[in-house]
Amino acid sequence: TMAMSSSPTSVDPHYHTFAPNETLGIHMYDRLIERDPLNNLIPGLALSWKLIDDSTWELKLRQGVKFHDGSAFTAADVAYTFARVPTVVNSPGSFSIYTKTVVAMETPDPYTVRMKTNGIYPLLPVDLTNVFIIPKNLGPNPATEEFNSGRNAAGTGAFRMVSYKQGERVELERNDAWWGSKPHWQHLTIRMIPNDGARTAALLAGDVQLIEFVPTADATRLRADKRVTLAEIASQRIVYLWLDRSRGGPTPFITGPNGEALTVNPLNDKRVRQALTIAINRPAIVERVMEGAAYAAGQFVAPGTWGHAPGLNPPTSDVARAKALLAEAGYPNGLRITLHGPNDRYVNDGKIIQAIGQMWSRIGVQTTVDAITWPNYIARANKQDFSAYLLAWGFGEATNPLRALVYTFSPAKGWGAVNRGRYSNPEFDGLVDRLMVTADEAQREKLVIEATRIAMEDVALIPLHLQQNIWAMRAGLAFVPRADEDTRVMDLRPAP
Amino acid sequence: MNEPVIEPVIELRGVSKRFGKHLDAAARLTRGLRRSLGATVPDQVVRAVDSVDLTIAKGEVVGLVGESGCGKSTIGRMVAGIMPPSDGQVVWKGRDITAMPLDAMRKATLAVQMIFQDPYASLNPRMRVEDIIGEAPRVHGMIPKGGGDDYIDAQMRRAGLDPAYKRRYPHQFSGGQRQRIGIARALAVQPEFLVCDEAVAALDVSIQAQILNLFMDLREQLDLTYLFISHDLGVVEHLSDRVVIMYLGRIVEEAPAEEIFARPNHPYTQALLSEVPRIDTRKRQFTAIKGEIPSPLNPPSGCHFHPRCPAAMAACREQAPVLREVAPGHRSACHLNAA
Amino acid sequence: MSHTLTVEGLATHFHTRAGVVKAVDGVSFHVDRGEVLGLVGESGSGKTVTGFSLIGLVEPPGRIAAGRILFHGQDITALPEEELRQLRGNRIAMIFQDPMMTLNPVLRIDTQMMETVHAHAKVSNAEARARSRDALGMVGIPSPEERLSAYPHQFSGGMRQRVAIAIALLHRPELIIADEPTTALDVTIQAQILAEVQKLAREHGTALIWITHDLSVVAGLADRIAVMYAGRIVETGAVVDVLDAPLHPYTAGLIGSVPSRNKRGTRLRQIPGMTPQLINLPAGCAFRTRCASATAECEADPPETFPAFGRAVRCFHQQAEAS
Amino acid sequence: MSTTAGIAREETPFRRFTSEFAESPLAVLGLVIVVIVAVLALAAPFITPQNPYDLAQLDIMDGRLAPGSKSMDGLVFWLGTDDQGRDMLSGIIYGLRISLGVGVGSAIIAGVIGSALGLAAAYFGGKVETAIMRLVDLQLSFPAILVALMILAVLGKGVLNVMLALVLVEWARYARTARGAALVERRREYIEAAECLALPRWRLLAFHLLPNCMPPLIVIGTIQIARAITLEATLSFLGLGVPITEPSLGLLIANGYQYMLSGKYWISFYPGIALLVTIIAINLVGDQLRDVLNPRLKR
Amino acid sequence: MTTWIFRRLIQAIFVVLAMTVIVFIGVNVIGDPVEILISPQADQAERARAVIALGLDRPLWEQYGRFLWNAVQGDLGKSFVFNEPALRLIAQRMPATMELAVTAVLLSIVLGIPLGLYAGLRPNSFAGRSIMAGSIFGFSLPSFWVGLMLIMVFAVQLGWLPSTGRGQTATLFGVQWSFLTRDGLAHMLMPALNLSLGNIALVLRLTRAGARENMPMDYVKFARAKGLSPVRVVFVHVMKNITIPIVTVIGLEFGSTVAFAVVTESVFAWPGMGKLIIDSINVLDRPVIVAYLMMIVFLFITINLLVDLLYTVLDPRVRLESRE
Ligand SMILES: Nc1ncnc2c1ncn2[C@@H]1O[C@H](COP(=O)(O)OP(=O)(O)OP(=O)(O)O)[C@@H](O)[C@H]1O
Ligand SMILES: Nc1ncnc2c1ncn2[C@@H]1O[C@H](COP(=O)(O)OP(=O)(O)OP(=O)(O)O)[C@@H](O)[C@H]1O
Ligand SMILES: [Mg+2]
Ligand SMILES: [Mg+2]
Repeated sequence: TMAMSSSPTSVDPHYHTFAPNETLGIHMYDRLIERDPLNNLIPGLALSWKLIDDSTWELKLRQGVKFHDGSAFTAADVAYTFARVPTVVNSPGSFSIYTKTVVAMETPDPYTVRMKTNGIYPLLPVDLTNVFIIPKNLGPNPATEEFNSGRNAAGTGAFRMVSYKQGERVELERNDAWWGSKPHWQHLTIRMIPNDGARTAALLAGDVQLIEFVPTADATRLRADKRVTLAEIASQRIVYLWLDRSRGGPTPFITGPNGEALTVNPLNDKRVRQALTIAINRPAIVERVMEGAAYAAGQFVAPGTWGHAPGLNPPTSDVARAKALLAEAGYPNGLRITLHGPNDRYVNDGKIIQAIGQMWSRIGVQTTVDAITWPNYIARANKQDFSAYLLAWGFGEATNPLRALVYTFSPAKGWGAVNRGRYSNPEFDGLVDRLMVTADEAQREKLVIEATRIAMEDVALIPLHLQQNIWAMRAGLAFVPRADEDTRVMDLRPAP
Repeated sequence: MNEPVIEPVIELRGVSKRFGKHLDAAARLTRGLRRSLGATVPDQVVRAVDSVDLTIAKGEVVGLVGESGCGKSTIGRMVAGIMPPSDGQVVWKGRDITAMPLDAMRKATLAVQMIFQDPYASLNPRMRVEDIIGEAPRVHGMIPKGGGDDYIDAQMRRAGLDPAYKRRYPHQFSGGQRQRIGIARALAVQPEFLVCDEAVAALDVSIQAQILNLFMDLREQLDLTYLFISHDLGVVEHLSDRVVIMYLGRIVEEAPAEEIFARPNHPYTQALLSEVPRIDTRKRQFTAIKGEIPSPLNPPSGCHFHPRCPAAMAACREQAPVLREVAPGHRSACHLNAA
Repeated sequence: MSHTLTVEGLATHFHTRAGVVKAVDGVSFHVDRGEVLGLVGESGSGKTVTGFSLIGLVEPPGRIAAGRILFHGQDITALPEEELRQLRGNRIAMIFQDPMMTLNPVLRIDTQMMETVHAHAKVSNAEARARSRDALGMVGIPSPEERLSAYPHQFSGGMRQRVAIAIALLHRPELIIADEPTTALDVTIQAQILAEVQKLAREHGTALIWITHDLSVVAGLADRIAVMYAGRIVETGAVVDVLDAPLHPYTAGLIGSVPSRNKRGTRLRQIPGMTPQLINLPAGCAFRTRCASATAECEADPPETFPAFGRAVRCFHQQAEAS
Repeated sequence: MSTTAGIAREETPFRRFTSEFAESPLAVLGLVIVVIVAVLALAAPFITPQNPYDLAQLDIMDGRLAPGSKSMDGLVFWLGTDDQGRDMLSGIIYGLRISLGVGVGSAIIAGVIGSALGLAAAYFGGKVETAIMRLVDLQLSFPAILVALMILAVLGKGVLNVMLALVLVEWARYARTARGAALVERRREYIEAAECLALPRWRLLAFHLLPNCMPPLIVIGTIQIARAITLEATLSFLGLGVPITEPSLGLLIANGYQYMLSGKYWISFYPGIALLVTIIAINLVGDQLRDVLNPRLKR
Repeated sequence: MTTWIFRRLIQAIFVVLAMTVIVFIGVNVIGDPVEILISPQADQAERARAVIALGLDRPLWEQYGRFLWNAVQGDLGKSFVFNEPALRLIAQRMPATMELAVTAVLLSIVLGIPLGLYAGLRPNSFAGRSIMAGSIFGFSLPSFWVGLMLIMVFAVQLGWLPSTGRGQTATLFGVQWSFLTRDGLAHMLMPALNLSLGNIALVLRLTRAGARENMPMDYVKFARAKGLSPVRVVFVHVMKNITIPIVTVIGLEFGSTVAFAVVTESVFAWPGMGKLIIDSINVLDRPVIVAYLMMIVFLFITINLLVDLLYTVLDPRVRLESRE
């Protein structure tokens, strides 16, 4: 038995791009390309993939794989899956974002697939790590409800579904015909226990063997508890602050030190942004707020990861220099600012912004902290309602945040989609444009590092830390923690 | 015995009062539905008072007698101007109260005061006696705001209360004393007319006599007119010049007091008088009028009394008798008189 | 000579926060078979408490402080609760003042009647029902069979009081204590009930204690009368004697203040002052503060005197014969 | 029931009420606690060692210190600190201020609005009554917590919003109670007497009807204060409610709840105790008020 | 009776209309469901597609009209999140909540009435006073706090009871119930107790007040004067009168209990409607919110109906104007 932190919304693997659905999905379905715990691509249902020309990827498929319903896995199933993804009705978050770059598909033989993209698209293999393959004999337009009821719930995965109780539990049975190494567990029950305390309590009480998303407050204690073991790893989720750059004139939540209105947006002044970022004592946040379960960040990816810019360390906090920078920018008496953030979304989100509030106050920026529930928060954030606000971004590889977060907001291109601060820097955009048409890995890493430097030096946003992912299990078990936040029971085994 | 013709102070002309339940949309809907299905649905209307004519002359004491629920209090309230009639007119010194301008209406309301049955419920428990008595004179400018202590003392003394008690609250008085406070409160606005609704029913016999005496004294001192409502025939007989007998919302008989006790005309009056226990009749045989008092929601047809009347005839069932003079100043509503 | 009920020196006191309320303080009287005793007095004089004392239903903070209650020679005050319970409703019944309150509003009439039958007799349900129906018929309720399955609220006050009387009659009690059962009723209805009660005493020989403040009712109904004032019986005697020739000034005042005893339109004779508070009442005649003939002597308790056969008075200044 | 003629001391209803109230030592204790709590809450800025709402005075480096520890600049945290380095003692006193303020404030506003509508409904009857009472029914047919959840989801957090939500949730109870009481009182003869004396309507409503409808309103008032405080705590616990930098007792508990399992009990234990004591004290007072002011329990 | 049903119906329609309008406007004000549901990786085109798929591109009044039209035909829409009919989702979750709420109410009756009766009959005894003092705790303790404490003590420290979840279930009438299995009952004990605590106190106090009010009444004394045994007086005469207000209040509180299950369910991870609604509010899953609230309204109306019917059984004075 394991406990998840939030409930999947469906068993349909293509219904909703939602992490809990993925967690459930990886136990029942396989993808063409999988990720290893450190997010490197490894063979899944595809044994190999390569570019055969600028716009065509060729994948060689694994042979002898069987679906739960007994049918054999072939290239036709891949084609069927790709055809089905965009047709899922009412999907609130469609998987077509991963499939739509594939404009055509050929299946020269049952174990080869050729995917054609529109121009060069180096990220296709990464996209493929998101798409679960379903068998073609589900027929045209299989309904989402039929997956939930179990009738359509046939994948190639390590477990087959026995029953699904929405919001409560999923019962799974080991698929002994699975191609991967045989999971240790014959039966798997996934329970949904969204309440953090309850989840921990369930583990302590022995009701479940594994829990994900251990709250940082409990982690400290659990580390000391003999009944349980923890598994931890740095994640690829960066927590950062946006600063409003969408306005030339005054921004709504910043006023002068005595509450007087300003005529300009001080955040457009790089010195102000620098002051704000160096005012933050990241190690203190990591140690006190996150209780050690995070890594202070000065860029998007952790050291040692592809795309990490060497030497771009977390800014060290320096109250004096921050004050000086503010004065230099024309605000010797500081500013007043309201820092917004959600209170129910990210690990310790409310606490982080309070801590930042303390730190900013020390450099003369009197900070009011306002934490809002997520729905309201995100809707307002999308409308650029705030001046300074906290968000987090999980990504699979280093180019992603550059393209999605920092690139100029451009709906037509589909880039900068979540650039809520509306940062825009042509020099940076140029680099990313080049990056996206470069296939050579080394060249690409260089471009990534350069772009990252530009963004960080210009304080496009204020990176705070990378979260640490923590799992806890009963003593005597071992689990492989993953950077991508997925929980795979296949990786849970008795400790050697 | 002819009353000298003097001006009537108050006149009820064809006055009726109906109480109905307010029908909400749903209730109207069902009623409509039932009616459309052909069912007869009676309206839930109580005819508490049904076309009553009554004239009270200045200085007169009129006793109003009847059984529980027959509409005595309702008449009293309409006379006192705290309940508008559904039909008919209440005429105060020749002018219809409801048609008066506001100012005159207030004067008329003040001129008719009411003494209530329950000495406990009729005084606001959260006010001091001096405020209970003094509030209205102050509001109506008879005495200065915040002043007029002498006036209040005088009212209390007149009602037989020690003014030393004026800073007390009602719960600190006995029933008889409270009734006196109520009287003082009414007298403080200098009324001409008092409606006494069962004013002594709740009091002990010995205290009752004190209050009745007070009423009689006041009548002499202040030239008051009374409508004296009671179910105690002994009290009514002692006090009233004229007696009006009601049964189920209608006046069945009215006559000068001596006349009615000597020669009751209506069968109901006769039954009533014969059943009253009297201290002078010893070890008597009680007999009873058959039947219960019918519900005013659904009164019998014709003469309301016919189901209980020993002399009921066919006509009584169909037609309501009208009040007819059977002797000078003595009117009765019975078909027997027509025959 | 054995009376149905003999009460000797009964005292019932309530121990309240404010002090001891001597609601009944040394009361003695008796009733015989078929006799109607009228117990008269003003509000708060202790009539109801006397009634409850007789059937052992005085509730805390009250308790019987002294005296004996002999029912056929047996002292009720000494009986254990269970035996007392078997007397109640069986050989001694009580009818209460307010007919609207005495019946349980949520139980049907038959339930309330049959449970009384079952409480004292081991009979079948059908038998209990039959008895209940007969009792209802006896008090003049039309179509008793149908009325049995009605609820109290479907009855008028007079009918409810008759149901209460019927319940009292179920076991043909030897003694009925009726606590102002007609006070809340209309004249015509009162007459109906009085008629039935009279018949009962006459036909079954039931002894009746009729509690009331209305002298006129007692005059018509009772054989003997006992006048209560402030927890004591100040005067007893045959109705005719007491009403025509009261010996106690209070009795005289009471009779004098009845309107029909006065000439129409004249001032009534009134007793000055107010009924006394029973809390911490000083010794002596409680009436002396209102009494015209009171003297210093009255500060002592007046003893009971027996000026004539069957009469008893507690007063130092008995009124002259005839008024 | 029977009356006193010879009492020398002037016995006002208020005096009678206080002496009856004082009969229960438990209720008096409750009242004393309520008073102390109220004084603490009012005087909070003058007595707390720290202003827990001023971020500049907090230091996360002082976070989660056990009771009795010293801060870096020498301040002693008698009840420890929370994760933000907030002195729990100061936090609790300020939290009381918010909780009590929200509770009392919303109860008073709801009480005034509700009683006014209830009285009007009872006195005027007819269409006015139907309209008001339908609204009351509508309000009461939704569970309070859901209504509050929805309102706060729409309005967002904030002390004023919480109060608004509580007022919206609570007014109907007052209206119903006030109407019930007024319907009874309106039939009393002293009201008829006042009408007979041609007193103006407003006077009748304000000086005759209202004061006599107060007892049940006071009783539900105290109970609603307690309910409001609990509800606010629950809302804050569910993440809607007051802003995180100005925690009420409920939010303090909710914050500390995460640390329950890690042994840092004080973060939620002490605010919990404070909340408990306050609510119990208010309820004790309300209980006794209910008994003292209930006419039906009077002999 | 007919009048009464009409009245209820009219009222229900008004409530439902008012409620749906509020929800539509409210959800619109709070935010945009698509923003919450959609994958963070999605681009603008995908976002626009989702908005159209969910019909959120139409003006609000049109969405509302469409909803009403469908609702009249019995279709409350599909959940944005789960892509299943909202009603079915709720129906799936309802048994869990219902059994929890019903158990809680039963607990409150079973514990509340005897205790309250005792305290009412012996108001001045030590035990009576203690019961009353204890009952203050019942409604003073915020339920989330009690829930946590229960888990801390009984599950974590003592390990007697399972901490969270619903445990084993068994099927009856095609629905899964926990109360049919031992394991299920063990899981249910704490949450039910937690949920019922306030109600126990309430029932207890009502019973006590009822006993205190009824005992001095004339009819009780008359019953004793009839020679009835004290047991019959208390358990037949007094109890039946006390039951009336208790039934009303329990009826009214049942709705609140169902609603308050929100808190208990989130503490105990009980997979009922409460959690569903909180989640739905969080992600602005409008069809589910509307369907849930409709369900609650329906529940309230049904309960009111039952209470009224019970009333006529218990209190003959209320006869639904049937005798005309
Ligand atoms: N406000 C009211 N609403 C509805 N019905 C009323 C109202 N007031 C009086 N009635 C009804 O009108 C009828 C007459 O009532 P009223 O009070 O005048 O009788 P009454 O003769 O004074 O009786 P009682 O001797 O009992 O005081 C009764 O049936 C009563 O139920
Ligand atoms: N439970 C009690 N506690 C304290 N005093 C009581 C109690 N019951 C009765 N009394 C007091 O005992 C006295 C006698 O009361 P009782 O009811 O016997 O009077 P009563 O003659 O029946 O009067 P009424 O004519 O009003 O019925 C009263 O002064 C009353 O206040
Ligand atoms: Mg009347
Ligand atoms: Mg009595």
